[in-house]
Amino acid sequence: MGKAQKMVQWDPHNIKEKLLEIYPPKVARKRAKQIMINEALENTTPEIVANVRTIPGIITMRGCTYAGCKGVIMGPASDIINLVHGPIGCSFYAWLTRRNQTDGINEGNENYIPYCMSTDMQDSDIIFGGEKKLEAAIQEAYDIFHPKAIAVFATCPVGLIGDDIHQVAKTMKEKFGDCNVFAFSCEGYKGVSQSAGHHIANNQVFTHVVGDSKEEKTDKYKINLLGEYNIGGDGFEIDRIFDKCGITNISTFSGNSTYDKFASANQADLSAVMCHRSINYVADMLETKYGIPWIKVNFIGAGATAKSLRKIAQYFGEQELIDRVEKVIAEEMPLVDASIKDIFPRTTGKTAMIFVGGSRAHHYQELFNEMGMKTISAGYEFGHRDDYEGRAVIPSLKVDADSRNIEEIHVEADPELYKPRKSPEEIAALEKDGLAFKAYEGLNPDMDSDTVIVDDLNQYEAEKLVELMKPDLFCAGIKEKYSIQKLGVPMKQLHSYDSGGPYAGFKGAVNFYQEIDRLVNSKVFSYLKAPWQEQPELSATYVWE
Amino acid sequence: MGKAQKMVQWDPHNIKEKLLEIYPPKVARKRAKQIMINEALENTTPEIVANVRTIPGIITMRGCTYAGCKGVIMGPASDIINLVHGPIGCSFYAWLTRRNQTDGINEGNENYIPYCMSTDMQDSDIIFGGEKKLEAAIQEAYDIFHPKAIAVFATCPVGLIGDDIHQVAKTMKEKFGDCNVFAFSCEGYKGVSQSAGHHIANNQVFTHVVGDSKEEKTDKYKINLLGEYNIGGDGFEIDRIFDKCGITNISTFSGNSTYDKFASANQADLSAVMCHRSINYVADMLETKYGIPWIKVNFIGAGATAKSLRKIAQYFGEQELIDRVEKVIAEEMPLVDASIKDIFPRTTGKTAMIFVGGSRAHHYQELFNEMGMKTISAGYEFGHRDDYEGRAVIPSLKVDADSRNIEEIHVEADPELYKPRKSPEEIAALEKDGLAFKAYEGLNPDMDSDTVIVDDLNQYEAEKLVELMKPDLFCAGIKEKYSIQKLGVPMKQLHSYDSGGPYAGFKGAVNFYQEIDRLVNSKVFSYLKAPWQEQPELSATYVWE
Amino acid sequence: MLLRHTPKEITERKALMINPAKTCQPIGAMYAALGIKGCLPHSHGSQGCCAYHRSTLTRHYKEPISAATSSFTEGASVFGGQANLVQAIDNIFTVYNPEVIAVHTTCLSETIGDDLPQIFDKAKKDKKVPEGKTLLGAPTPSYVGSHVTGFSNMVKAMAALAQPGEHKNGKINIIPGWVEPSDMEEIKRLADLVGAKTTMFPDTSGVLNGPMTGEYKMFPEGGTPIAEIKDSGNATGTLALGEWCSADAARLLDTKCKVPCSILDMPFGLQATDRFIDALRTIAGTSVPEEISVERGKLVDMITDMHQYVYGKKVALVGDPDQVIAMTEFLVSIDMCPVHIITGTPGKKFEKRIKELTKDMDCEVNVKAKGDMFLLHQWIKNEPVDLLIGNTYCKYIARDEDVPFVRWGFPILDRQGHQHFPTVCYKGGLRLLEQMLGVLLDRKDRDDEESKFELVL
Amino acid sequence: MLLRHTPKEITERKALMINPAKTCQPIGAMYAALGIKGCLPHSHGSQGCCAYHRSTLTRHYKEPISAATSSFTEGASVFGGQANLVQAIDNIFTVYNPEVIAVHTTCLSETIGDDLPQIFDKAKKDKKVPEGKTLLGAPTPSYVGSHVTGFSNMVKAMAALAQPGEHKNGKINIIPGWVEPSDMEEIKRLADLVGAKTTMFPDTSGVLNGPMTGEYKMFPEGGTPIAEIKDSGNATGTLALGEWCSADAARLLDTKCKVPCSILDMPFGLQATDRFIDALRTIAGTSVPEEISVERGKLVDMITDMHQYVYGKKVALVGDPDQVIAMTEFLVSIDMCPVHIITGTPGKKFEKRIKELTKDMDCEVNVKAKGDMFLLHQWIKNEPVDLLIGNTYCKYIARDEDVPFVRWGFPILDRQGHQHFPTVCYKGGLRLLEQMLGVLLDRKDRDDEESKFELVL
Repeated sequence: MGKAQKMVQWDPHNIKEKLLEIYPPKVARKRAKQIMINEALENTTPEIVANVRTIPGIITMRGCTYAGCKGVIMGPASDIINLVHGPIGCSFYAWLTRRNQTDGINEGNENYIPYCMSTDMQDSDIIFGGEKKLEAAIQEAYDIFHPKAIAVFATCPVGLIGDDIHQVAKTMKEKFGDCNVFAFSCEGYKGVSQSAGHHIANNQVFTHVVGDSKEEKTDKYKINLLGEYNIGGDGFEIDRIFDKCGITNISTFSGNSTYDKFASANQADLSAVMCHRSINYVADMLETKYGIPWIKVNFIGAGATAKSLRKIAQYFGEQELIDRVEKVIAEEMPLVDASIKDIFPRTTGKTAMIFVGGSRAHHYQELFNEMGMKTISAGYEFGHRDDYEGRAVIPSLKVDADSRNIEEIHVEADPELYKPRKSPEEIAALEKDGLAFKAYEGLNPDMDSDTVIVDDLNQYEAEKLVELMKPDLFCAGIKEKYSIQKLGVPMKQLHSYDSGGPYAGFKGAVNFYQEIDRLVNSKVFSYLKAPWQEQPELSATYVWE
Repeated sequence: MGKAQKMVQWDPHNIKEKLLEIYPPKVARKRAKQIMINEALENTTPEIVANVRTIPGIITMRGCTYAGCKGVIMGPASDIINLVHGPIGCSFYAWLTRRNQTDGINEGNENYIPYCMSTDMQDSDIIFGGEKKLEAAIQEAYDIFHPKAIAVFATCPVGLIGDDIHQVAKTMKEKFGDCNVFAFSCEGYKGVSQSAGHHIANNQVFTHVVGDSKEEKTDKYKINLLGEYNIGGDGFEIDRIFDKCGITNISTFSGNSTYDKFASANQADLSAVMCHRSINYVADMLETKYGIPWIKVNFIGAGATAKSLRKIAQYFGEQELIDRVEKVIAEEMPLVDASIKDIFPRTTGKTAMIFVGGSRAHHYQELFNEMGMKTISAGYEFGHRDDYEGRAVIPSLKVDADSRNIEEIHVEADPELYKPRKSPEEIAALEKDGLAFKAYEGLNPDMDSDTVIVDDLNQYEAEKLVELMKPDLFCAGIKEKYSIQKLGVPMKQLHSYDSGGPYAGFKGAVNFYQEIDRLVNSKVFSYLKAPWQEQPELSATYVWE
Repeated sequence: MLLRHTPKEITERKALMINPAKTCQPIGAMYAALGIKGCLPHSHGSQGCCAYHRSTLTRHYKEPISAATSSFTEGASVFGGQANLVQAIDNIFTVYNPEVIAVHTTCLSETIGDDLPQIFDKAKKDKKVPEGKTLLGAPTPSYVGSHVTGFSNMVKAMAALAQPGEHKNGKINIIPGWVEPSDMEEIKRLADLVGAKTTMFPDTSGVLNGPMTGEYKMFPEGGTPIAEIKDSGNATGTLALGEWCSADAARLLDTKCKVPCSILDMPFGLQATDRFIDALRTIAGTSVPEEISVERGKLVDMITDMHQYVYGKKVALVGDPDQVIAMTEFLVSIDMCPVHIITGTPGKKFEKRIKELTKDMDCEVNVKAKGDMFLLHQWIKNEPVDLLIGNTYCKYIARDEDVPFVRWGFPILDRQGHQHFPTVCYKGGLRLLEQMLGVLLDRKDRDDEESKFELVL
Repeated sequence: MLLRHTPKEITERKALMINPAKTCQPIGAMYAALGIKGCLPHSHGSQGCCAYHRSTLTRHYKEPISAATSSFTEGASVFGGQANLVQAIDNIFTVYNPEVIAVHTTCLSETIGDDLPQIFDKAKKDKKVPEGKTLLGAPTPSYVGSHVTGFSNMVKAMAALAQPGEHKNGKINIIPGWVEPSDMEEIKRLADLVGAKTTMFPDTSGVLNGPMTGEYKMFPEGGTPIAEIKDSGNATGTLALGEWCSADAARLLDTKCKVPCSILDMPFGLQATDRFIDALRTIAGTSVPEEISVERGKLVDMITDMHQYVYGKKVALVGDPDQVIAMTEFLVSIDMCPVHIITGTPGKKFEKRIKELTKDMDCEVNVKAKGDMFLLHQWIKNEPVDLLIGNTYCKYIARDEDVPFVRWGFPILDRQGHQHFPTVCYKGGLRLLEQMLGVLLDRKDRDDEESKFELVL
């Protein structure tokens, strides 16, 4: 298909118009602010509105706060029992659907990920309250599994009927003694998207788990990897590279995580942030409370991976590590280069659209660039303005009713555990040498001018974009996959990776090149029309042998 | 179904009439002699004509001489390469279709049974002769597999074009030195049924293999088991019982056989004959040439098994063996009795028909009797008169054109190896104590009077018999299975056992009881008519809730 | 072991459900609504519900699933969802222009007590509902029943649209229950062959098993036209397939429109199909064409031919009540032994019916309504089975316990075929039998020792 | 290891065939003859041939297979089989009363030079052939070609019955080739949908996939009536599906009756079916109904949805030439890599065609006509594959080499389904794809390490 579409030309303003024209005025006004043409204006960069309510009735890609909390952040923790307090559905839908891969069992940890646990609330519980049932359920879970920890998640009705899940958790924790029980008020109606759930989850993990580990970590070059979720084994590949480099990943938030890893996060000497959106506040809290500085990294893309490794080495500043990192990069790149050499002629010049998450719509452009593919339109499903425009805008963000409801916890330096890893002078020196701390420039600067950036893209706009801009590939989630493919455009899931992956690190990059090559060059999308649909005329006389 | 049919009454003469009425006179006259009513006539027993040509165009159950030779007798020999000289079909159809089970590999023997080898004769071979190709094929088989022995089988055209397969075999045997090569002139057109093939096969094995073993067998109570083919593992079960009794089965003809077992047959002290039809002449030759007496045994049926074991013990006459046999029977029977107790109430009074082979139509009546089932009609597919009427008639059998073509080999006492196992006095004594040597009474005496005995039953007669006598079960082969079942009567294959078995010995008996219970009592044969076929009238008014 | 922490020892649980064999009402309502022509299902709750239901249905069908949501915020949850729903209705008709919006509630909107009829009135008063368009709504509180209940409630809401008229339309209503698009197609094919004029609702065939053509249609050709649903009040009678899925709607048609009804089992397997076809021909006053008798005969033929391989085999079966009841009858009828039977949906009637169906079987039967797969797994550990039948989640048990497994039910997230090949009626019976034989014989071929390995089965 | 003596090292064989991928002509002739209404096939040779062919067909179909034999004895083999055949014809018409007797020869009767036409004349002269009954005969020497040749020869003998008449009957002859009864049914269904009036011969549907009814009919309802076969000489044209199976008959109709013909591939997979349907509608001058386009679209849909799981998978394929050619095109079209391809039937054309179809595939292809499964197994040992497709005999290789295996072709002796569910055309493509995906994903579920085990595929 590619060929034909490379010729497609469009005027971004015209496209924005077309996207808006069908809407009722009020909707059009609102969406106009979330659809942005990436262009230089007189001495200002264009603003985009993000992290705002989805309009009722508009078919959105977004999920809820519970999904962000239970599904995204806590789902990957293998040895913490996730007990959902609510009607059965919420726990059923989050059951094994997020590809939370773990090898925790290899270190003798339990793996409860294949289990789906719920209080299965009934109408009587709604009427008379569900605390007793929750308590009983926690007890039964404890009696059957004897876990290290039990995490309780609230679904919509819980908040409304006023069950005090935190009190129940507290009571049971004290009762058990050897099992940490804590709860999350992550009712689905809170916030405007999964994003609120990430925040709620991370706050509770930080409050109830971080610092709870007795055992001291003594390895060198200890880091936390924040905002990496090990989808398709991304985290396995990144850890493989860290091990090779001699970097010790103490705690990933939260891919392939365990209770003890969370609990030890305070012992790291650096926080490396992958998904800025879902985790930057944890990075801040780790610094404030324990003195761990953070930098933004990205392991999506071979180049980005090399760059991120170098940043970490630069931070620790020891030649031994710097050399080893260079050696690893030198070892890994030939395979990557060979693969690019193979696929580049077939992929270069093709176009892609990416509408996912809070960072992938940005990170994956690295991989497409390496393949010579251009991302002509992109946007986040639950990003905030700073994810588009960079952290510079954070001070200017106004807190609206929806975000106000999401608890912000304020931490201070821990009397015992606070220990600044670097002196202000050292930090300054590193910054002088180009290592930026707490820095993220966002998506917009990395995209070409006149590309179209859309926040919280919806079903209708997606279809229109594809119709007008005819990309060779569209990237989003499962709900979008088949409506896009029906249009004859291959669709790649960048939430679940369509059961593929890993795509992070060096080997992941190679996997991705091959996968995209398969998608944009397969003949199977050329079979859409039958011969009689291409030549419908009846007149044809048949040619016999 | 059973219930209904138990009331069916018939007059055997009337049935015979009905079976014959459709035939052209000539055919009717011929078939009349092969359909016999089992009744006492004034001071003679009724005669039956058997082992005669099938009438062209009459759909028969029979196969050919090649099938009897390659398929039945030589097929089970695991470490002898069977190379079929002819067009591809004959070897293809005999490929793994006979359930020749073997555990020869456990004693380090090769297993060529899963291999199908053929010279795949082409028209050029028919025109210019196939000897060269046969020679080349034997060479290739030898080069690839290095077998102990290669058996060559002639198919129809070979005889007609005059390939001298025996000369080729002789040449190659001499050339190899370490591989016995011998051939079988078993062209399909010879004889009137598989029976001729059994004879040809056994003659060649006796001539080329028996006595060829260097190693001396020193165990006690050495016997040959002749005419047992290990279908469904029958032989495994019988050997299990022999081992338990301390009886050494040196050589089975030919179930689970190997080259060395055939070669050692001359070292046994007794031949026990299962299938009288296919093997009695081998028993005779073993006696004449090596001095091994033979007795008829039957391991189909728990009672028959016990009886046969006792006969063998009686033959050897040592108390140790006699006691051990009794002990084994005492150990095995409780399971059998328990199973009969379970199924008997459901099977007793049911009726069966059996039309197979040269001995099973007789042997299996033992099992049905144990279940309280009556065999109301039976006959052989390739039996001879002596299989019906007993060996007494053998002298009076006249040799017709078809049997004349089947080589009869005449053996004499072997100068070195002949050694009478018992003195004439001992034999006489044993006979006096009721152990009959070389004795077989045949099928007829064991069947009730007024039952209908049919030789070489054909498709038309089978359908008629079922229609008229409505048995609860019909036993024959794969070709008959589904036409009978279409009539709503369960059909049990007694050639292949429908991939079931073992049915021999004690455990086999239990298997058979359960299998027949399943067949004659399953509800699935009651589903033949749809409700609207049972109540076709349209008038019915529907009864709403 | 994937489920390494499941103990063999069974302890009673009063509060904790582990590895459910059910989900909540709204997804059932959404699936049912997709069986109305030109209908956009709408989830009145927070947007996560809608996202989860769409994702699950999409994974099951590998097809686009369109549905909208009221996107509740905390505010709405406190002050009520009317404003959200009215705005949603306006946006939906403006942007997507469906013929019908089928709204179902959620635990959220039910807990705060939103009243759909009243909100619909408001929307109409505010002129948000264009001429000739239809709104329908079903209350589907997630904390009552299961996804099956939600399906039933939405189908009942369809029946509520029916109007009694002067003259009968001579048609028979068929309420197929929660079966696959391919099953609905098959039921229609057989009804046509019998010569019965029928209205079937819902009907997801053509909606959820659509072709790949290069065009995307949010509203494909399939589905029951709303006019036909409204006309179902004039039918001769209603055949409801499945007590749990279809009875409420049928009885509503009876009470409201005096359309008599009969509740049959879902037509899985020989006998249930016999009863369905026989009912159809009796009501329609037609005679069953030979073609159907032949299809039936082919099923009986395979049953008798292959009986020895299924006879006495122990089966663990989990799924939804109507399906499991029919399947149990089928398994028993071919001499298999369903020994562990679970449905996640509540209902003592279920256990009673299963006990009746299995009473002549000479082995112990474990049966539980409102059960879960954790218990099923424990039962299997205590009494192993030869075959496991259930949805995709069963594959964790199948792998751990090394049990042959046939995927059947909802959801099937990891294999293809269910959307294209029916398992209802006689042809479906052939397919079920083929699949059961396939896994049983594959196991035999895998495990037989060499000396027992069979070419012919 | 079941085939423990098969060495990896490949040595050339000139004279010895091991584990054939073919059998002899007569069984093909017998199968074809069963596709004529009221026909009793007759094997002119010794009775073993007939017994073997009936057994093999019975095991494949689990259905009764009636056929008679001349029961040659040594005498007949020396003095000729005329007496036997004449007597057989007399007995057959008297006892079984078929409409047609279709006689095929054997290596035996061919070697001694029996001449069927002359024997038929004798039988007629002797008044052994009742008024209105038909005799037809095909020479099928077992030492030429393969079972496919025998099928083709018998179909050609049917075509030889055709008479050129004054006026065309406006119908299209379809010669389906050696496909299953279910496939023939499917081809007829599609031809009807296209609106083409057709005569299809042979047609075993209704003959070899019959119902269980409590009655046994030696001559079931199915099969092509002899009158239609005779009338095929007046058709507009002939579509022959498969060069090996059907071309000779089609060309005979052309030369003898001036009925033009076109030789198409068997309609397995997307493209071959496209060509078949397009040819049909062009000749019939009709337009293809939406229903067919939708079926097609469903196949394309599954291909695109599941592409990632078949992409680049290596396949070993063995079967008959026409089937293997079409299947190879299908596999290549969905980005699979058939790397080892064997047919037992001779024909250089086969290797040439396979090479064409696979030329753009970026891996080495082993292909051989007149090959055997011993060689296929050795190829697999030298270059392992992800999937094996072939008849039941392949399961010995599949178990030894632990390769996922889809049964397809003739004979299938150990599984059910092939007689009821078509693999031709679009629906058949869906079934083939479902089955290939099934075994590939079963393998993935079996082998994935726990940390990689996937719920959703």
